[in-house]
Amino acid sequence: MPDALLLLALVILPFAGAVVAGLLPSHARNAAAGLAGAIALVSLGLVWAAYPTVAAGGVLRAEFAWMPTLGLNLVLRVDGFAWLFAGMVTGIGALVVLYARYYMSSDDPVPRFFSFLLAFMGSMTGIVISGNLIQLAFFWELTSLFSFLLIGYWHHLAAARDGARMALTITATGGLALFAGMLVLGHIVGSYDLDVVLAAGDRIREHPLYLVALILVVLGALTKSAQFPFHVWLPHAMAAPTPVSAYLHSATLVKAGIFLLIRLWPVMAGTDAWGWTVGLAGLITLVLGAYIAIFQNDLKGLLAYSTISHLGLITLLLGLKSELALVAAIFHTMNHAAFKASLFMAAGIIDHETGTRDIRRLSGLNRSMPFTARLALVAAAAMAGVPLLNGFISKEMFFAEALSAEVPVSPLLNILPFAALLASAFSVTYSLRFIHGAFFGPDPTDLPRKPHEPATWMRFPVEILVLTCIMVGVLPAATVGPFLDIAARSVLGAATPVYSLAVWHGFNLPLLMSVAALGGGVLLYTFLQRYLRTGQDGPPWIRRLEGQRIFERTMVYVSWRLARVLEQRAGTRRLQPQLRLVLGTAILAGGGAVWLRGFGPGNLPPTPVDPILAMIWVVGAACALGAAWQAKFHRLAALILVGGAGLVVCVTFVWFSAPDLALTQLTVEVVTTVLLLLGLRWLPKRFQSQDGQGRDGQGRRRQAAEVLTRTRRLRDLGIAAGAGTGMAAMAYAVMTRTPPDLLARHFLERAYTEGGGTNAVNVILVDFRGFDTLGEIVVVAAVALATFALLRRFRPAPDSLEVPEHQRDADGAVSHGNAGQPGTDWLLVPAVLTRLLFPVIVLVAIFLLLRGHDLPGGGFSAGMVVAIAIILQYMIGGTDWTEDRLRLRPHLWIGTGLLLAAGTGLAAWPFGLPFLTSYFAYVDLPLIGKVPMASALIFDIGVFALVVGATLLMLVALAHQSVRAHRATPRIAAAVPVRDHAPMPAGDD
Amino acid sequence: MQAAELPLWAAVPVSVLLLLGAGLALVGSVGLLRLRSFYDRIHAPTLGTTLGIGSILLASMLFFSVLQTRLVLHEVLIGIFMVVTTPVTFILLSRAAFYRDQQEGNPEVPALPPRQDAPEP
Amino acid sequence: MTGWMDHLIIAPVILPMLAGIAMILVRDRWRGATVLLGLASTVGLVVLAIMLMVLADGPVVRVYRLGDWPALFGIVLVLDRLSALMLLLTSLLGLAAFVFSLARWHRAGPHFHPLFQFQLMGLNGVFLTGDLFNLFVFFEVMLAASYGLALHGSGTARVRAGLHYIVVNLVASLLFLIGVSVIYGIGGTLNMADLANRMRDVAVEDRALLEAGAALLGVAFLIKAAMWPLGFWLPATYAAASAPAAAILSILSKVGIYAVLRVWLLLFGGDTGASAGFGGTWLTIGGLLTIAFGTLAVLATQNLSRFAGASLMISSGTLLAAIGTGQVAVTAGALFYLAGSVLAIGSFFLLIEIVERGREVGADVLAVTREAFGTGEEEEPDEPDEVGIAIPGTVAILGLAFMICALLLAGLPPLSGFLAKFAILAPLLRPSAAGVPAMTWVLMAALILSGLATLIAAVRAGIELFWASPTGRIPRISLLEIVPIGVLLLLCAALTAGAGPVMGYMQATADALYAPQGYLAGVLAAPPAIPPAIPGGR
Amino acid sequence: MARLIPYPLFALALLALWLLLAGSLTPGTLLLGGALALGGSWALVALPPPEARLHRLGAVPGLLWMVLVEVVRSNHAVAKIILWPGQAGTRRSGFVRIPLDMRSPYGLAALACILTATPGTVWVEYDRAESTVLLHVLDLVDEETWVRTVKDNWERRLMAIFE
Amino acid sequence: MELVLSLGIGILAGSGVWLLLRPRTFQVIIGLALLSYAVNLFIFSTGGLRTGAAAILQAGEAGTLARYADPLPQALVLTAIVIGFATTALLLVVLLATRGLTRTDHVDGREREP
Amino acid sequence: MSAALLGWSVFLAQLMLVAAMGCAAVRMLRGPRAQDRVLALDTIYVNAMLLLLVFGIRTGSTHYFEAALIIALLGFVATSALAKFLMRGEVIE
Ligand code: NA
Ligand code: NA
Repeated sequence: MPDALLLLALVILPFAGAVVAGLLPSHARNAAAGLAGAIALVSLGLVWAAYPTVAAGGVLRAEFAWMPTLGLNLVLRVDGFAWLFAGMVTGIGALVVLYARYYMSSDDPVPRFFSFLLAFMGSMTGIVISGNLIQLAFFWELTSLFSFLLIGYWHHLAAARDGARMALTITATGGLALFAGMLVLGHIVGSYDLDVVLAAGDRIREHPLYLVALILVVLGALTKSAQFPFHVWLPHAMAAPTPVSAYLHSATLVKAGIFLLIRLWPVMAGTDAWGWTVGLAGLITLVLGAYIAIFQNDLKGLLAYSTISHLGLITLLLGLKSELALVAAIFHTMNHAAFKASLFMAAGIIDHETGTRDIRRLSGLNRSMPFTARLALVAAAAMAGVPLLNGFISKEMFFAEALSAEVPVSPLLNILPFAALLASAFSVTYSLRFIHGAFFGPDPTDLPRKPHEPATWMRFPVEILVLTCIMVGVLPAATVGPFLDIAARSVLGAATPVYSLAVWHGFNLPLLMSVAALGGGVLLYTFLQRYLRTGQDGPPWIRRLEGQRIFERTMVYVSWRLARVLEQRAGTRRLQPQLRLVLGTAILAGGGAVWLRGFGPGNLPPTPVDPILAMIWVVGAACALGAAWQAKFHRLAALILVGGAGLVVCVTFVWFSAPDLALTQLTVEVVTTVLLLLGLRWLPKRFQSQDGQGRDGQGRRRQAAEVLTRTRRLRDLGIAAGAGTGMAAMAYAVMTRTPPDLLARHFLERAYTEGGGTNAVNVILVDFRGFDTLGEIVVVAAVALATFALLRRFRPAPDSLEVPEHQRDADGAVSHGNAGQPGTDWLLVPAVLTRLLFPVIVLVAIFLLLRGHDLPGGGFSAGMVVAIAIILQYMIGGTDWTEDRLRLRPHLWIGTGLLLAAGTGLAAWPFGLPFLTSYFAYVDLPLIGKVPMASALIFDIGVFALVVGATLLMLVALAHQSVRAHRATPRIAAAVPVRDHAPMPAGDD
Repeated sequence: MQAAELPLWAAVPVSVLLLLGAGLALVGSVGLLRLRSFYDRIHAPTLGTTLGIGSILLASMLFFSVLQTRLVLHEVLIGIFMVVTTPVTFILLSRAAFYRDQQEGNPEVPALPPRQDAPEP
Repeated sequence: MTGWMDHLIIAPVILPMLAGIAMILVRDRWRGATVLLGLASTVGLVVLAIMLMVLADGPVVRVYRLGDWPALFGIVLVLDRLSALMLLLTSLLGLAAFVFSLARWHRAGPHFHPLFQFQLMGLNGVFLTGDLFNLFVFFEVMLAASYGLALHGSGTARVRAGLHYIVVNLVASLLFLIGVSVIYGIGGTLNMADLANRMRDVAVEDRALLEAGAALLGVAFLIKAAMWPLGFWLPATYAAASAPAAAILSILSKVGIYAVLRVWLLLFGGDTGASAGFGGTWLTIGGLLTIAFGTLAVLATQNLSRFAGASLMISSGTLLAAIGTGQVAVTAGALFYLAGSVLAIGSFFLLIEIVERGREVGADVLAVTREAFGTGEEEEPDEPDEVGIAIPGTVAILGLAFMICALLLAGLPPLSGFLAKFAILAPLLRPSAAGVPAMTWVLMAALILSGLATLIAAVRAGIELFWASPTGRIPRISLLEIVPIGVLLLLCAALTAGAGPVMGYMQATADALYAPQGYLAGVLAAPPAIPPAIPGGR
Repeated sequence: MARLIPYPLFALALLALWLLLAGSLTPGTLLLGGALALGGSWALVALPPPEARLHRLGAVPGLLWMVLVEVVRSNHAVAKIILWPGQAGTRRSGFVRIPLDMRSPYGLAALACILTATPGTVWVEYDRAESTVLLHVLDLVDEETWVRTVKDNWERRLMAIFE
Repeated sequence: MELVLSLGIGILAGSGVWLLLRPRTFQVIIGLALLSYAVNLFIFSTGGLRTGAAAILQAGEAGTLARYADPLPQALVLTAIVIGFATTALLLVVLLATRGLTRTDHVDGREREP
Repeated sequence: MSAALLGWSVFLAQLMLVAAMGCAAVRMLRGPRAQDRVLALDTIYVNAMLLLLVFGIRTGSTHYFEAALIIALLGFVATSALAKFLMRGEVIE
C-alpha cells in the first residue's frame, strides 16, 4: 500500500464512517457500532502497517496541494511519535466502540453517537499525523467541536449542555490561540511545514517573537489538556456518556495538548519561559487536581480530577529541561491512557448496572460484581503507582526527574520533590477511595438498580486494558519498550538519552518516595474517613472556588452584560444619532482631506455678482431657513416655503443655461407638493404647547430637559453649519476652477452630428448616457411598485381615521368635497375650467415630448405634465368621478414604458450592435417634408410612459387611502371634536 | 442674435412695457405685504397677473418678433393659461379662507347662516 | 460585435430587467407565469455568471460599449475577475433566496417578484459598470428595489427599520452625488479607467478637493458596507426584513466593499501619483472598529436575526481592515473571505427564519437571563435516567445547518471561514525584514477574538434553540426552503475543498486590482462594434 | 360630423394652441396638430364637460374690449389703493352677495375669469340653490352699485353668448 | 456670481441638515428636499456657470464650448432629480406607514421618554 | 442706444420683479395664516415667471419660454392643492 493512500485512508475513513453512521436510522445501534468498530480496527490495522517504516526510523509522508500559494498543504506525516499516538487513538477507539455498543441504551439515537465518535477519531488522527502547523490547528478545532457534540450528546440534561458549552468555549479559545501561535511560528520559520519547523529550533528560540509564539501555543496546549487554570471544563465534561469520558477525557482529546507540547518540545522547550509556563502550570495542576480528586463523591468526577492531576504530572515533566523527562512523559501518557480508560469503563459499568456513580451511595459491589471489582482494583493500583503495574514505572521516572531535573528557578527546584510526593500520596488516597468506596463495605441499600456483572463483551475492553497495565508493569522493556523507543527517538533524534525500562532500579530515593507516597496515601485515607463520610461536596478550604461558577459568572459578565453595555455605548438604534454620526463623519472626512492638503479657491477670477440673482438668492435662502424654522409646528408653511426655495432653484437653472432642468424641476415641484399634501393628512396634528416653564414640582426636571434640548440643538446647529460651510466652500472651490471640458466638448460636437438632436442634454440622456436613464426609470418603477405594495397594507393611525374637521359643518355633519356632488357648488367653476384644461395640458406634454430631442423638453417632463393633468382631475373631480371616466392602468404604463425603453436598446442587437446603439435618419415624407426618425425618440416615449404610470401609481395609491378611510367611516359621522392635538413634550428634539 | 440689434422704434415700446409690467407686479406684491387683511391682500397680486403679465408678454412678443423678423406669438398662450388657471386657485383659496374664518367665527366674514343641507337639484 | 457572445456581458443586467418588466405586465393575474419567469431569470443568471467567470479568468478585460460610444465618453460595462466573482455570488444567492421565497414569502405582499428582479439587475449593474455616475445609478436601482424588498410584508418592525434604512441611504446617495461631482469637476471624466489614468496628472492645488470628493464617496460606500459608526441601520433593517429579502440584502453590504475595492484601488492604488494609498489607514482603523462593534453586538444580542446582522458587520469590518492594509496578498485573502461570507450569511438569514418559526416568542430572553442568574446549578435538579430524546429529523437538519453556519461565521474549521481568516492573516505575517507592524497584531487579535465571540454567542443560541427546548413546536419546513440553504452551505464546503484553485482565482483578481494596467488598457482601447461609416447608423 | 369631431370648436382651439406652440405653419405641423387636436377633443369626451351652446359669437370681441378696459381701470384703482392707502382712508372692503340669473356653467366660468382678472374683486363662493355669487370687493363703496355693475356689465353680455 | 451660488448651496445644505437631525418624520423629509436642492445645484455648478448658453445647438452644427454650456452636469442633475423625486415619494409612504403602525411621527417610531 | 435702453429697462424690470418676489417671500414667512402663505407662493410663482420672460429678453433666447409656460399652466396646481388642503384637509377625496 502506498504511503499516501494509507495516510489518506487513515484520516478519511473515520469521517466517511461518520457520515454513513449519521445517515443510519436512529435505532440502528448494531449497524452503527459495527461500522464504527470496523473502521477503528481497519484504522488500527493501517497504523500497524506503518510500523515497519517507523520502526526503522523512517517517516511516512504525503503531501496534497490545498492552498499552496499560502503554504497550507495537506501534509500527512507519521513518525514514531505520531505512530504511537495514532495507535493509541485507533486502538483505544476500537475498545471504546465495543464498550459503547453495550453501554448505550437502545433508546438513544446511537448512530449519531457513533457518527460523532468516528468524526472525533478522525479529527484526533488528523492532529496526530498533521505535517503542517495550520492543518494541525485545523484538526485541533475539529476535536473541540466533536467533543462538544459528544459531551452534549444527552442534551436534554442541563449538565450536559453546560458542560459541553464550557468545554467548547475553553478549548476552542485555546484552539484559536494555537492558531495564532501557529501563524506566528510560521512567520518566524517562514513555513508551516512541520519538518521545516522542527529543523528551525534555534531560529525559533532566538526570535524576538518567540515569547509570543510560546504563550499562544502553550495556551492552546494547556486548555486542551485541562491544565490549571483551564482545568475547570474537564470535570463538567463528565456529563458525557462514559465511553466518551473513557476515550476523550483520558486517552485522546486531553492528550492532544500533551501531544502538541511534545511535538514542539525540540524547537520550543529548553528556555526559562517554557519552564515557567509549562512547568508551573503542570506543578499546580498536579497537586491541585489530586487534592480535589480526593473529595469527589462522583466516581467520574474523581477520575476527572485524577486525570487533571496526571496530565499535570506529564506537563510538569515536559516543563523540565531534561530529555529523560520527555521520555517519562511519553511513557506516562501511554500508561495513563491504559489505566484511566479502564477505570472510566469500570465506573461506567458501575453506573450502568447500579444506576448511580455516587460513592456515598455505592458500597460493597465486590460481592455483586466481583470480576469488575478485580479489574478496577488493578487499574486503580496502577493509577496509585503500585509496583508491578505500569503506573509505578513511569511514576518512578517522574520522581527521579523531580529530584534531578533542571528547572528554571531555584525555589521551584526545592519544592518539586515534595510536591511530587504529596501529589502521589493524594493519588494513592483517591485510588483507595475509588476502590474502597465502591466495592467494599456493607451491601448497598438504596441503589436505583440491583447490581450484577455486566455483559461479557462490555467487560472485554476493560480486561484488555488491565492486562496491558499488568504486562507493561511486569515486563516493560519487552512489551512497551520498542514502541516507547521509536517514539522518543523520533522526537529527540540524536539527543535521545539512555534510559532503562526496568521494574527494579535498586534502593534509591525514587523508590523511597514511592513507598512514602503509598504509605502516606493510605494513612491520609484512613485519617479522612470521618470527613468523607459527612458527604460534603467539594474539597475543604477551596470549596468556594467553584470553577464552573466562576466561569459562568465571568462569561455572563464579559460576554453578555459588559458587551451589552459597551454595545449600547458604542452604537445606537435611534435615527438622529445615526444621522449625526453619518453627517459628522462626512464632514470630518471631507474636511480632513482638505485640511491635510490645504484649501484654496481656484485659478479663475470670480465673475461679477449679478445683483438680480443675488437678490433672488436672498429670497431662496429666506425660504430655506424659513422652512427649517417652520417644519415642526407649521408643516404647511414649511411645505410652501420649500416650494419657494425650489422655485429659486428653477430660476437659477434657467439663469445658468439649463432650461431642461428648470422644466423638470418645476414639474417635480408640483407633483412633490401634491404628494406631500396627500401625506400630510395622515400625520398627527401638532401645535406648539403654549404653557410656559415649569409651574409645579416638575420645574427643575423640565429645566434640566430644556438645557439638554438646547445643548442638542446647539450641537445640531454646529453640524448643520459645518455641512453648509463645507458645501459652500467646496462649491466655491469647484466653481472657481477651470471646468472640465473633455466630455463637454465631445458631447457638444457630436450631439447633432452623431446623436441626431440639437438638445445636447437630451441627447446625453437618451443616447450617449441612455443607460443611466434606463437605470433611472427602473428606479422610478421599483419605487412605484414598492410604494404601491406598502400602501396596500397601509393602516392609518386611529386618530387620523376620522374625517378632517375641515370637512365638517358647524353642526358636525360631513360635507362633500368633490365636484358634482351635492353641496359642492364652490367647485363648479374650477371643475369646468380644469376639465377644459385636461386636453390642453396633454397637448403641451406631447409637444414637450416630441421636441425634446431638439429643444427643451423630453420624456420625463412630458410624463410629469400628463401625470399632473390627471392629478388635477382627481383633485377637483374626486377619485370616484375621475376613475369612472378615465381608465388608468398605471402598471400597464410602467410595463410598457420600460419595455419600450429596453426594447429600443435591444433593437440594436440584430444589427450586430451593442445595446442602446441609436439609429437616426431623416425621412422625406410627401407633403410634410423631412422628418427626423430617431430611435432615441422611442426611448424617450418609453421614459414618458413610465413616468406617467409610476407617478400615477404612487399618487393614486396614496389618494385611495382617503377613499378607504371615508368608506370606513360613515359619511355623516357623529360630531366628535377632533382636538386631540399632541403638544410637544419637553426635550423633544 | 442679440438685443443690441433691436431698432430703437421697437426698443422704446419694449422698454416701456417691461417697466410697466414689472412695476405693476411690484406694486401688487407690495400690496400683498402692506394690506391689512387676507381678503384685501388677495386682490393685490392680480395687478401682476393681469396687466403686469400682459405688458411683459407684449414686450416679449414685440421683442422676439422684431428680433427674429417673424411673428412670435406663443406668449399669447401664457396669457390664456393665466386667465384660465388663476381663477381656480383664487376661488379655492378665497373660499378656503372664508370657510376657515367662518368656522372660527372671525367677525371679518359674514356669520355662518343656519344651514340646511341643500336638496339635490 | 460579431456574435451573441459579445452581448454576454450585459446579459446579467438585461435578463432580470426583462423578467421584471414581464412580471409587471403580467401582474398578479397569473402567478405561475411570474414564478416561471423568476425561475428562468435566476437560473439563467447563474448560468450567465458561470460563463462570464470563465470568460473573465484570463488576461483580457472585456468591455461592452453601451450605445457603441467610445469608452471615454459613453458608458462601458467592464468584465474582469472581480466583477465576475461578484456576479456569481449574487446569482447564487439570488437563486437560493428566490427558491426559498417560493415556499411562502413571495405571497406576503404584492410585487415581490419584479422588485426581486430589479434588485438583481441593480446588483449586477453595480458590479459591471465602469462609469462612476452609472455606478451611482445602479446603486440607486439596487437600493430602490431593496427598499421595496426590505419592506416586503409590511408590519411595524419592518416599517420602522425601513424608515431608518431609507433615510440613511438617501443621505448616502447624496454624499455619493457630491463625491462624484467633485471628482468630475476636478478629474474631468466619469470613466473610472480614464480617471485612474489622470490621477497622476492632477495638479497639486486640486488634490485637496479631489481627495475630499473621494472621501465623501468613500463615506457613501462605507455606509453601505456598514462601517462603524455608519452602519447602525444594518442589524435592525436586516433583522426586520423577510428572510429571502434579508438574504439578498446581505450582499448589499458587500456592494460597499466592492465599490471600495474597485474605486479606491483604481484611484488610489499603487501607481496613481501623490494620492496613492489615500485613506488606507482609515479604512483599516474603521474596519477594526467595525469588527469591535460587531463583536460586541454579536455578544449582546438575544435575537438571531440581529446576530446575523452583527456577523455581517464583523465580516464587513474584516474586509475593510484587510483591504485597508493595501497589500495584494491580503486582498486576495479578503476576497476569499468575501465569497465565503456572502454564502454563509445569506444561508444563515434563510435558516434563522425557519428556526425561529418553531419558537415561542421571548424564549431567547429567557436563555440569557437564566444563564445570568441561575448559572445552571439549581435548575432541573432531577436527572432521570440518561436516555436521550431522539430529535426529529427536521431539527437535526436545522441544527446541523445552524452549526455549519456558526462555524462559517466564527471562522472555525472545517469550512471556508477558517481558511479565509488564514488567507488574510498568513500574508500579513509573511516573514519580512521590517518586522510585523502593530496594525497586523491588532488585526489578528480582532479577527480571532471576533471569531471567538461569534462562537460563544452562536453556541449560546444554538444550545438554547436545539438542545434546551426540544418541546417547542417543530417547525414545518418545505423542501423549497431547506434545499437552498443546503446548496449554499455545500458551496462553502466546496470553497474549502477547492481552496487552492479558488485562492488562485482570488490571487489573480487581487493582482489585477493592484496592477490595473490591463483594466485601463482594456477599457480605453475598446474597439467600436462597427466602423463609423455605415449608412443609416453612425 | 359631431361624432367625428365631438367638440369642433374646442378642437379648433387645440389646433390653434398647437400652432402657437410649434410656432410654425408647415404642413407637417398642421397635420400633426390636426391629429392631436382631434385626439384632444376625443379625450374631452371621456370627461364630458357640461353642454355648451354658443350664440352670438360676434359679441365676444366687444366683451373682450370691455374686459380690457375694466382691467386697466381696476389696475389703476387698486394700484392707487396700495401705493397711497392714506388717500382712501374711507375705503371699506367687504363681501357682496350678488344674485345671478345666469346658470350656464361656461358663463359662470367666464364670469369668474373676468372677475378674477379684474383687480379689486374676488369670486369667493357660488351657491347654485340660491343662484348667488359671493364676491369680496376691495373698495366696497356701495353694495348696490356692485350688484348693478356685475349684472349689467358682465352677466347680461355673457348670457347673450352662453344662453 | 460663484460666491452667491455657493452661499445659496451652503444655506440650503445647512437648513437641510438641520432638519435632517430633527425628530419628526416630516422635518426629515423636508430636510432631504432642501438637501437635494443643494446637491443638485452643486452637481450643476461643476460644469461652470454660463449665462445664456443653453446647450441647444443649431441643426447640423457641431457645438463648441465657446458658445454652449457643458451639458453633462445638466444630464446628471436630471437623473438626480428624478431619482430624488422617486425616493422622496417612497420615504413619504414609509413615514406614513410608520405613523400608521406606531401612531407616532417620531423618526424612531416611538416617542422618547422625557 | 437701443441696447443701452433695453439693457437698463431689462435690468430695472428684473430688479422690480425680484423686489416683488422679496415682498411675497416676506409675506410667505410672516403668514400669519396659511392662506396668506399660499397666496404668497402663488405670487412668487407669477413673479418668477415674469422674471423668466424678462430673462428671455435679456439673453435674446426663447429657450426659457417653456419654463415660463409650464409655470403658467401648472403652477396653479400646486397652489390649488394647497388651497384645497386648507379647506378640506385632503387634496384628493
Ligand atoms: Na428576519
Ligand atoms: Na380679481
